[in-house]
Amino acid sequence: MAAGLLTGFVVFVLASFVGVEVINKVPPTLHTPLMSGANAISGIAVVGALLVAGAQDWNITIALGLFAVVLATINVVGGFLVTDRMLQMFKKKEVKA
Amino acid sequence: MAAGLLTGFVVFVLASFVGVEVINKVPPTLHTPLMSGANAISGIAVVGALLVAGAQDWNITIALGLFAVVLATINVVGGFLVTDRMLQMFKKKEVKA
Amino acid sequence: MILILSANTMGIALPATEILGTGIELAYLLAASLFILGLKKLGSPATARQGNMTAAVGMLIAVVATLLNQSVLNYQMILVGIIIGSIIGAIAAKKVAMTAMPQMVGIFNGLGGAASALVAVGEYFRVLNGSGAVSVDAGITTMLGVLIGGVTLTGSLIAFAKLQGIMTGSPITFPLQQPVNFLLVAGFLAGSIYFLFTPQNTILFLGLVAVSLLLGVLFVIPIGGADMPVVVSLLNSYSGLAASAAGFILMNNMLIISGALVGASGLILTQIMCKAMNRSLTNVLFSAFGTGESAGGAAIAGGSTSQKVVHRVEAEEGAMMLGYARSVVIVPGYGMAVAQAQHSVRELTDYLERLGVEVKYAIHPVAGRMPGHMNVLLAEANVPYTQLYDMDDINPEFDQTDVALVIGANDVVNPAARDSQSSPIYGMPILEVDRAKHTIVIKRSLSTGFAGIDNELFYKDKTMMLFGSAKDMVAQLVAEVKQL
Amino acid sequence: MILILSANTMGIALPATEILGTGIELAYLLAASLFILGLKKLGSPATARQGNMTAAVGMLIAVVATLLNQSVLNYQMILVGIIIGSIIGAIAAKKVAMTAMPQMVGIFNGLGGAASALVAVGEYFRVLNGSGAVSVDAGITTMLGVLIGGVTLTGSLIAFAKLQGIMTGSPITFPLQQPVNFLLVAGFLAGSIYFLFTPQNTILFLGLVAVSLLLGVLFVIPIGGADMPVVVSLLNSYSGLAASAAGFILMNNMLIISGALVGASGLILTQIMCKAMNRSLTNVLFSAFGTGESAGGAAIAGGSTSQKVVHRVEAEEGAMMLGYARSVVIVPGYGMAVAQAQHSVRELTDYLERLGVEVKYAIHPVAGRMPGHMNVLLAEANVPYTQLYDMDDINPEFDQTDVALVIGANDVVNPAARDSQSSPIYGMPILEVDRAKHTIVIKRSLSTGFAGIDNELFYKDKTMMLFGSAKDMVAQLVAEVKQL
Ligand SMILES: NC(=O)c1ccc[n+]([C@@H]2O[C@H](COP(=O)([O-])OP(=O)(O)OC[C@H]3O[C@@H](n4cnc5c(N)ncnc54)[C@H](OP(=O)(O)O)[C@@H]3O)[C@@H](O)[C@H]2O)c1
Ligand SMILES: NC(=O)c1ccc[n+]([C@@H]2O[C@H](COP(=O)([O-])OP(=O)(O)OC[C@H]3O[C@@H](n4cnc5c(N)ncnc54)[C@H](OP(=O)(O)O)[C@@H]3O)[C@@H](O)[C@H]2O)c1
Repeated sequence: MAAGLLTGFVVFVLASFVGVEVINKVPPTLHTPLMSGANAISGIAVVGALLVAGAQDWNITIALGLFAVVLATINVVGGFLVTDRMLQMFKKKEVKA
Repeated sequence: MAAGLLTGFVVFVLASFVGVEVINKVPPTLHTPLMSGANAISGIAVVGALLVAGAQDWNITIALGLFAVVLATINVVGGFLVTDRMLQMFKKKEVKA
Repeated sequence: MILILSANTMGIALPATEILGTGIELAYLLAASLFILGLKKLGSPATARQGNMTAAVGMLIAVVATLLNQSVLNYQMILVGIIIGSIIGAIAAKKVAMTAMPQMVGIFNGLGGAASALVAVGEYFRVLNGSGAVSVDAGITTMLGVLIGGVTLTGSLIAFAKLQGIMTGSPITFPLQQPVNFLLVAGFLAGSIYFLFTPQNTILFLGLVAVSLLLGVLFVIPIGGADMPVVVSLLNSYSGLAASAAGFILMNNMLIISGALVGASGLILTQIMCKAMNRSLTNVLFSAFGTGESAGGAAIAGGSTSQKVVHRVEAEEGAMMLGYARSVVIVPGYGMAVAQAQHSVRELTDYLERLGVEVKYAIHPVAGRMPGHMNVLLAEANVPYTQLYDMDDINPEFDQTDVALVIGANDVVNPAARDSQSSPIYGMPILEVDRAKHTIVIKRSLSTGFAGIDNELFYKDKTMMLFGSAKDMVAQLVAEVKQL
Repeated sequence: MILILSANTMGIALPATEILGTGIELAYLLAASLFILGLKKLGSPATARQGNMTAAVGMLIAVVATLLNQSVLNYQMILVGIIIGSIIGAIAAKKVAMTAMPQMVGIFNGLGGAASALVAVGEYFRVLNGSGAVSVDAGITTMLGVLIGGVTLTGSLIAFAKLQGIMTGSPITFPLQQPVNFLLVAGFLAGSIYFLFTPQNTILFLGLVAVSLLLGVLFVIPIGGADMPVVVSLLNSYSGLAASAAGFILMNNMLIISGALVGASGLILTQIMCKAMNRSLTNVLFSAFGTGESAGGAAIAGGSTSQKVVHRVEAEEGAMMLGYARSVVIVPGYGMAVAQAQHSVRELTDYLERLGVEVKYAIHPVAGRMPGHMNVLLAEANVPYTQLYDMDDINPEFDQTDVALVIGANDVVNPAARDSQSSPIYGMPILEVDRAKHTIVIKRSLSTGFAGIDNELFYKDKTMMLFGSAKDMVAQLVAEVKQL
């Protein structure tokens, strides 16, 4: 296995530990926002898409890449906005409580 | 900065996050054992020592390496044993409580 | 790493590139850290919104950093793509109704998965048309990306269709289903292994893509519509893993990290839901259980209820009971969500409190169709969350409660879960409304909830049924209570 | 990574090596994960011991994996080294008294730091004698390793000496101290930068090593003996960082991870201690504060107490008060640790309980000299931890407490921290024993605790002083209580 892949794996494991620790602390009240927030983060695939769509010349890869960019962006923008919409309510409530 | 160093840094940051998350959950009762336990783990430098002391031929590096091995091993073995000694008491107590 | 990638794409890594590359890498690390901090802040209502912002900023940084990468050239096209995506996303986010959250998350999920899959495919073709030499590592990661991404895409779409009611909520099963699925999986594995040795074989590659898409469909159709939230959250974690896979393909640490974070969160939420329903994940996925309101419900209800007596009550009498009670506990459920009754409920609470009634809300972890579903809705209706009580806090109080008002909840208040070993939901913790002096249940009929099982509660002497849609009934209650 | 390292050492990486290397890397990852899990388990008394084992196993795996590495050849020597180290470590661990924990951790710490520093130095010479070309990266990481490792080593040794009483606990200051330190730091930085361009310059290198060792000494001597626990815990985190630095030098992820873990834990514990003493870390490090019992104590005490009246009490009367009380709260402090009185205290508790007295222990977070110090000692004496109460839980109860028995505690029960703005410890949360109906204080004199400030409590009407070493006095109390 190439060294790069190995380190990637190390990073993956560590990140998973962080994820578990952090998420386990989130109270039920916030599970729905958490779900959609995390979903928005998963739109990080947009970075991959950009890299693939990046090259100048025009070929199948670029086409696929661009399509990926669109889809991922929807996921990111939509995800964060909708999460914010939900949380806005919580905020309101707080002010009033 | 070399790619290797960069990834090393990434790993470092992630590990720190994990550390903070995990340690913050430890109750005061266990702070002393935690302190010595963590100290034992810091003896991991023994690995570095082994790698440096490894080479066959005999030179200053090897000498330093071997010395490092001894010191680190003291740290590791002593650390874990003393922690266990402390925790043994807690165990005992539990059985009785 | 970017360095490696740009090396891939351009054959060389100039020293200039190296410095820039380092900068980009650090930006990525910053972005990843912001994601982590954001998720941490999502942990408390006070900081949650800020946390979401934090994560969004991280995303922005990541995108900008990527655009600075040497190997990214045709900005025009890309910007167009980003703009289109942003507009669609923004509109969708504004339009969606709070009750449609599960679908929404589901569809977004699918898109994320699709993107990851496309990245895998695209990268495959790039390497193929470029050097042409696909290393084993690359082959493996590519296959992973295609599989996870593909399954996430089609699986999410089906989940969406079921939740949206575009297709029947009841499990779709066909003879030899399991064997077929098994064969497909086995086939995919065999194919991928073969592919590793003949990476030039485009047909095979596309075939494998198709199979993974098909797997996504077959994976979700046998699952009941009511279990979709679990599926969505599971697919959510898949979409994370898909992103990680893409990260492995491109040797990009930030993709790997973010993916892992999402993967973890998805898995944990799935666990929580399963635990709250007291079912194993395997049971949810493979037992064609939750048949959704529509199907099983009526049937059973029709069958078993005929003999037993039900105490009906009208809004007027109900209002009396509520108005003259000392303590009222409101138990909202999926029905309240469907009927969008949360605002009227809030109103009812206000009037009752004016009459000096002490009103509390009892929130079951899996009431509704997503974890924390009720909290979101009541928050929308401005109910202060100091009034919301978790199951464990409120259950002991039911003994001293004069009236428990159940609004469109069913399974989460079904005593069978506590009393009858035989019940499929036996062992699932419930809100013990039957302990209250009186219980008023608002629902349209005697039909069942998503678990599709009848509810003894409706036939108890202390229970009064107020039949009708939650919205109308609560509105009527409000009107009546005003009179008092 | 190992691959890279073995490449360094042997010039080439054979495919065979590669497979083995992968195995080793995975073993390392496993080890790191075990460390994390171990630390997690250390979080609850029930699993703590198991957690320590887990971490130890991780360490074993890491060591074995390393020994399998191609580049490790002269086993004989290494094994000898390991055996010697193990023996010394084991003996030390068996012999040390529970009260000497801070020193113990301190000295182990130093050794760890020393090892990391030696690794840095050794690697430097290897590269020098080998290719001779020291890259900038390597230079930086080497310097980091030397600096952190060196400071950790000498700093810990001084801390040890102070805690062990080998050298005076009171801060050692000399004119122009800060400027001198500053110059040294600046010098080190300048030197390191110069070194990056002339890495062959061995003299300079050794000079820098010497400076970092010196810095460690100068860093700790101005700090009061009583603040050593804070220093130890800070150095603990340094030793972690040192390990990480070594990891960067050898490109070994596991070293980096483990180091980061230790670094984090050390920092957090330091923060906790500072907060509990309500002092900033900078204040602890640079204000030559805590003068330790010996020095400041007596002086101040002598000065201020002469006028005021102190109510003395003998063991007999004290025993009466305790025996006939309904509720007694025992407040242990550093004095109990020094006197090793925990076992007698436990005995006293037993007899009192036999007389139907309700006995609780009030544990202040920074009572003693390490966080959780009292918990460990009382655990050693088999006090069930259900009897131990945190500050916040017990403080409200003092009003209903008949007798508060303070055993060798001082600062943590000093009302000044609550009442007099002027006091150096003002704002530090305390155990409010002066709220109890009666307070009995066991200590040898009126001298002060580590904060070196006088304690109003001793002069209150409700307070009775039982002068003498904790061990003897408690023993006497036991004898008397037996009579009742
Ligand atoms: N929260 C989650 O994360 C999650 C995820 C997956 C599954 N689930 C499951 O979903 C269920 C949630 O329990 P629940 O009690 O909240 O809901 P439920 O058991 O599904 O019952 C909902 C009830 O609301 C009534 N209803 C539907 N529309 C209505 C309307 N317009 N007005 C008034 N009533 C209406 C229905 O009865 P009528 O048809 O007679 O009106 C139905 O019996 C649990 O079984 C849980 O395991 C939850
Ligand atoms: N726990 C931590 O992590 C930590 C770390 C750093 C600093 N500190 C500091 O340490 C202090 C701890 O407070 P504390 O009240 O536990 O201890 P303290 O304030 O240091 O007082 C200890 C008292 O015990 C008495 N004593 C000493 N030897 C004795 C013996 N053999 N028999 C009976 N009495 C004896 C001494 O008075 P006599 O000489 O008159 O007997 C002394 O006044 C706090 O100020 C805290 O900030 C704690």
